[in-house]
Amino acid sequence: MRLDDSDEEGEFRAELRAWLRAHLPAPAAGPPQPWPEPELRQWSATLGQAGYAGLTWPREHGGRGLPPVYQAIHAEESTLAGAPDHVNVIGLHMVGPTLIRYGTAAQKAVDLPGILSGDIIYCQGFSEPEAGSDLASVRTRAERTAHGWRVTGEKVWSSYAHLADRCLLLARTEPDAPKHRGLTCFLLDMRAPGVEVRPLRQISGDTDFSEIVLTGVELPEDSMVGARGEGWRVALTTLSHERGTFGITLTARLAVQLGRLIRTAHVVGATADQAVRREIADLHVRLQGLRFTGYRALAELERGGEPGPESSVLKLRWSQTHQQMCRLGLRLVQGDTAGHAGQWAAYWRQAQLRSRANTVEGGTSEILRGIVAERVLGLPRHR
Amino acid sequence: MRLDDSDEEGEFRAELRAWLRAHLPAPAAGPPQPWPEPELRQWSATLGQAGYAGLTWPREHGGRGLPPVYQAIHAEESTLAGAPDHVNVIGLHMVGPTLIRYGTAAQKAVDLPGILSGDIIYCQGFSEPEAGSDLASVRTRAERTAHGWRVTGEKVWSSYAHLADRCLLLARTEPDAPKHRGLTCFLLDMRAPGVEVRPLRQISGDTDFSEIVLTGVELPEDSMVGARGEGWRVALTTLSHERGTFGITLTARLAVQLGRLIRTAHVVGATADQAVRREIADLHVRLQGLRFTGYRALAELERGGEPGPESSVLKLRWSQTHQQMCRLGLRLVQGDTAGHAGQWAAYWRQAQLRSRANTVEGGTSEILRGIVAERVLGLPRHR
Amino acid sequence: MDFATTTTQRGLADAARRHLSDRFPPSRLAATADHGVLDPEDWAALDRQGWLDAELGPVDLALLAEESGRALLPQPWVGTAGSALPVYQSARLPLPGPAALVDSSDTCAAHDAQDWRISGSAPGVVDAHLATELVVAATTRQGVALFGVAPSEVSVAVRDDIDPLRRYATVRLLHAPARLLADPGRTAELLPALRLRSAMLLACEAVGVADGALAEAVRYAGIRTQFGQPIGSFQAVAHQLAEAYAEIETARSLAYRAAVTLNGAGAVEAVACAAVAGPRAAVLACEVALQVCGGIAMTWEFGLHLRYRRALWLDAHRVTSVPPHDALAALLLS
Amino acid sequence: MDFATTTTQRGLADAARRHLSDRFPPSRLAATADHGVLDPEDWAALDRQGWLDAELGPVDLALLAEESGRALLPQPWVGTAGSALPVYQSARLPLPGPAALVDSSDTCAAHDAQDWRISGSAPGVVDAHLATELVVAATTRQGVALFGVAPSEVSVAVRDDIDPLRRYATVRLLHAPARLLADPGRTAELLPALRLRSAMLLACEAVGVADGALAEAVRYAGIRTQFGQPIGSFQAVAHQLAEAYAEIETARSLAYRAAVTLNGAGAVEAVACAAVAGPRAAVLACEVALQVCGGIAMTWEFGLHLRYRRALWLDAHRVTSVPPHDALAALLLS
Repeated sequence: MRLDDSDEEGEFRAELRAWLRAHLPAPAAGPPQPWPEPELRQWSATLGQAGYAGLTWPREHGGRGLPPVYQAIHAEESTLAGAPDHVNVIGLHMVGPTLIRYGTAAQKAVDLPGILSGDIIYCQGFSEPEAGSDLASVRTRAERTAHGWRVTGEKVWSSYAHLADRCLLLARTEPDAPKHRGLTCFLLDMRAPGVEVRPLRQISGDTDFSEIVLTGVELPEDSMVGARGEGWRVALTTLSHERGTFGITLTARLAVQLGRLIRTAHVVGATADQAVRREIADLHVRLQGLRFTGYRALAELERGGEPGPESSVLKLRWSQTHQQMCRLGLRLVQGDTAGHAGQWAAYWRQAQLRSRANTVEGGTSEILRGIVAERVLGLPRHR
Repeated sequence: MRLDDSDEEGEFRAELRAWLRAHLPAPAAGPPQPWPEPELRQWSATLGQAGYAGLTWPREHGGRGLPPVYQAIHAEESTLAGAPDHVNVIGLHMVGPTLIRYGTAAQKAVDLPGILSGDIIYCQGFSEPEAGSDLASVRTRAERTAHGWRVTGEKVWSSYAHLADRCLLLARTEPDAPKHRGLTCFLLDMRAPGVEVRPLRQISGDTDFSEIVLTGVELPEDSMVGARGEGWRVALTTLSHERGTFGITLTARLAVQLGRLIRTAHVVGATADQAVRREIADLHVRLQGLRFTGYRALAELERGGEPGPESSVLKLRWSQTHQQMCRLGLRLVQGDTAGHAGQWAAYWRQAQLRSRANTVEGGTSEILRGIVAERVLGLPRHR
Repeated sequence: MDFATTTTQRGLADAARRHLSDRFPPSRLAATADHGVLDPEDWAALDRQGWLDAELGPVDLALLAEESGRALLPQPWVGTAGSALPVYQSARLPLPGPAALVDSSDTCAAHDAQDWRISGSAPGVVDAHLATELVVAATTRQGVALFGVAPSEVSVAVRDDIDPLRRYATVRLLHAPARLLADPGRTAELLPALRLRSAMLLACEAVGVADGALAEAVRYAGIRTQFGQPIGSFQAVAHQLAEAYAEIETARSLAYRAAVTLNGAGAVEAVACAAVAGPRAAVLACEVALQVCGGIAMTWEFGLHLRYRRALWLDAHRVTSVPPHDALAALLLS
Repeated sequence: MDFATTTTQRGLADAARRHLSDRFPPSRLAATADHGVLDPEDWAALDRQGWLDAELGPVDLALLAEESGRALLPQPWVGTAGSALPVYQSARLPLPGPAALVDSSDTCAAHDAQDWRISGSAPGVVDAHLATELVVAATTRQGVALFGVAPSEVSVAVRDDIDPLRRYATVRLLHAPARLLADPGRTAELLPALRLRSAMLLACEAVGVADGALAEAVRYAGIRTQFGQPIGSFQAVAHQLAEAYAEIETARSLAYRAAVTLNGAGAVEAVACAAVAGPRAAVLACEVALQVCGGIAMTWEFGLHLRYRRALWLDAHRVTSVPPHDALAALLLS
């Protein structure tokens, strides 16, 4: 059991740190500013050129064929250095691995290089208004035509949809089959006629997500990913990718957020308040608990190809901890009657409201507790 | 909407207070001492002689025929004055009203005066090892004999069983009927051959409760309460009594306990600790919330004969608040390295361990939340 | 003892609820939150409904405040009724319209040849930009007195906060002409009473906010289906709602008790209890409702966030300089 | 990075678990709790199992501490291994048997003609009544040094506390003859390291306590039937257990990390995190287990209370004078 890098890992980390220092702007003292879209795209292209995209993809598909720990180091160092999310995070970490497993030769030849270079940005079309926690009940219909498929339906909570070139879509092709067996995955051109993207305004005022409305969109014959009726299995593969290292990203973000909280406490002059001190210490413990649990999950992933059972708690506990952190941030700025908080006031108001979605998005806490209970603890299935 | 007593209520309260002052020992400065059994019995007899037993029972059955608010005033004032529980609390508040409704003339003639005078002490035999939250699954069997019934089975969590003369027993008489329809209630003589009472040692070391093991106990013909197969309905009646005013007793006990907590905080010198101050204030708010919710429930009971829906939260929240209170009490004495806590140390250790049962006994919190969800909020039934 | 609403009180609350739900459908609230423009006709309608009547007792006001919280009434009624109305009543003057109390230690009044003139500033005046007249507590040579000042005579700088329907402003006065509303003797009685009354009404408002959120969530949990059954039939959902209900009912009891006790002994303790419990119930109920309603509740359009923003505002707002927890600890541990 | 147990480490932990579960069935624990008599043969067996070997590293000790917590091992092994063993190792002396550290600022040592003699008192010595030798930190003219004192030379007053299997004693020394175990120079290095090591092992013990409670509750929830189904199939039960699991796994990560980091930079922060998380997980898991197992768990005979008592003891026990939350706050907010 050890926590230090191997020689190769240490070398990779040191190079990456130097590279990030050279390519990222110096971190701001105040709240983070969102990156404009052209800079986001440019950053992704720069990452691709430097060989930092597709670290764990096989070499034959243009990746570097590295073990997951390098992806974890990359995620952690990038986040701690203040890099934005890769604009093609869905392409790199979800769609790419899915295509490597299920895609046709033609799909691999076109999409994989495009994802790596940043020329093809992907979004994901899984959730629907009536299919949230119960994803298998998607209603978007793909009907057979002479030359392919015709798709009609509505997808929600799709991130990066407003920037995306293509979408990995889950649709129902067999309306009479049992609900998990009637689904198929497709690749969809976001510029095809009948595709409409509508931004979703969230309670925080952000518009990170979109609705995608599909009205008789024609898909060509070769757009299917995996076999017809096998969409549920393909979608599960897509969702399972990055389970091992996404926890590392979440934890690194949480560490950055705790740093902001501590800066805010200093700015508003709350660092002598016993209750604030205790809660910050408590948040630090929770953060560290997640961080080292992420490392344990990573070690299991490296050894056995699957993250260990402890990884199932990462997202559940991350969401609770982030909400607690944002709540304290809000309390600090709302209690700042002297007006020292400055831009931090607006930052924590937005962050606090945004954080309420953490226990819903990407698996509700209720669903995650059920997964832990049944799959990890082996409790009898809920009836 | 008013909170002050009516003239009659005020007079009753003033008389009671004076009577309690005259008849109770002065409250101890330290932790409360348990009353020895003979004194407990004597106290109950004294209450009966003074006319403070059966306040809400009809006059024709020896009661005073008063509305529930008098019972509430009595419960509140007695508890605040440090009086012990009436040793026949089950007889007075559960069995008596059940017999008034379902008992035969002979049962009423013998048992009701005995309960009021304290000559017949009652316990209750409902719960079983396999019938806790799911009370209707009791397995204790009562089989028809030539002269009555023969009972075999095991009852648990019976309070006052070690002192009781008689027991209100729930047993299965129709093994083939649906589980709620095969039950019958009986009156059992605790001195009958085949009745064995075994004290249950709890995690706190207390033995408030007993097991009752019944081995071929013969019950006479006239021991049935209510009709054969109607035991579930009778038992529900028994359990529903005092719903309106039991909350008042619980809250008054909580107020006494908060007083002890504050004394402990003074004794160990923790009254300047900000976290302790805040939590005591918080506990006070929770206590007051329960107290005034109890008064609301009482007003509904006075008006409509049924406590209002808000009464359903009293036991749920009382148990949580009492656990929080005992946890702080324990923390105060465990942190008392200087040894100022004295007898309070043992008191809070015992109270804290005992309090863990609060969310289980008399309806688990899980069952109570389900009742609120279905019966008060009208949510669809859990499947 | 009869701690329940009378038939008259229930009638008042029901009428208020109907009036508000007719007049302020979700679309109007959303538009007000986005554009911040209030309709003066709404104020006049409240007046016609009797919301400003002098004979309303504390319990009546409490019930109206609860309804105003449930509806997120986009008018500064709670502030006016809580902290200004008694000043005009005491001065036997008509209420000029929505009013806001400027309760700062940093304002002074002096009488020149003709007029009272006030100078100073106050940082956290609630809804000052919506007031027809500001009621300013200012220090005179004889002590603190209450004055009426026209908004046109002062600078009002509104700032963004968490609740778009209720905003803070910094009010700056420079020799602003003022009319005397209460002399120092009367002000010494009025001002503490105004603070208690305001805190009581805000606690009642919080209960209304909470109750409205719970009702929305219960409704949604009964109709939203996942895995072939309404989500409200899952214990994971139902039990959260039950806990929110418990929090609300105990907070409601304390809010009503603060109203009943407002003008008697023990008011300080009663109001402090209500002020702790009300916003806590509102925040909890809104957070449970957001979780239960899930994705749809995370959209601006669904509107639940307006309740949550109000709950967060109530949780942070302080009527008095001593937070209620501290006030209670001082009472209990002295 | 490879933050997982090696095959050897897992073997050590598995062997420890088997040894303890064979040797300490619930009936033995219950008897020890009731009568307080330990069997010296149990200590000898631990020694034979290698629990006192000099070559055990921090991670090995951590895993053994976890197993000792799971089994509620009724021997003062954690205290001895955490706070005494390194003293004997450093002095190249054999461990005389169970030992307890007397770490008080109120003890002084002086050297008379022949011997060191110690006087003073210490109020919260853990399991002093079970020690073969007391390791006493006492002030000398040259600074604090560590001494060995025979229990027969001192007064040991055991007091009741929450955990019948681990007890505090007040130790009083009056010119008690002592042997020098570590001079002031070495003590200055050893003493802070002993405190960190003890706190780390207690955090690991807490994880074992928690994990054992969860395992019992999960087992019970799978077999206890109410309303025609195992109670573990109800979300109200299952989700509590899932939260306990989450609490335990994060605490376990911090406990192992404290072990890996023990002798390096960052040990203070790492041990403080583990010391916060471990007892919290133990208390939560035991409370969830008590709730899930319900009535039967409220009986003395069921034995779950012994775990809970240990969890409460761990939650209140302080190895250092600065509580870990305060130490962390000081590191983070300096």
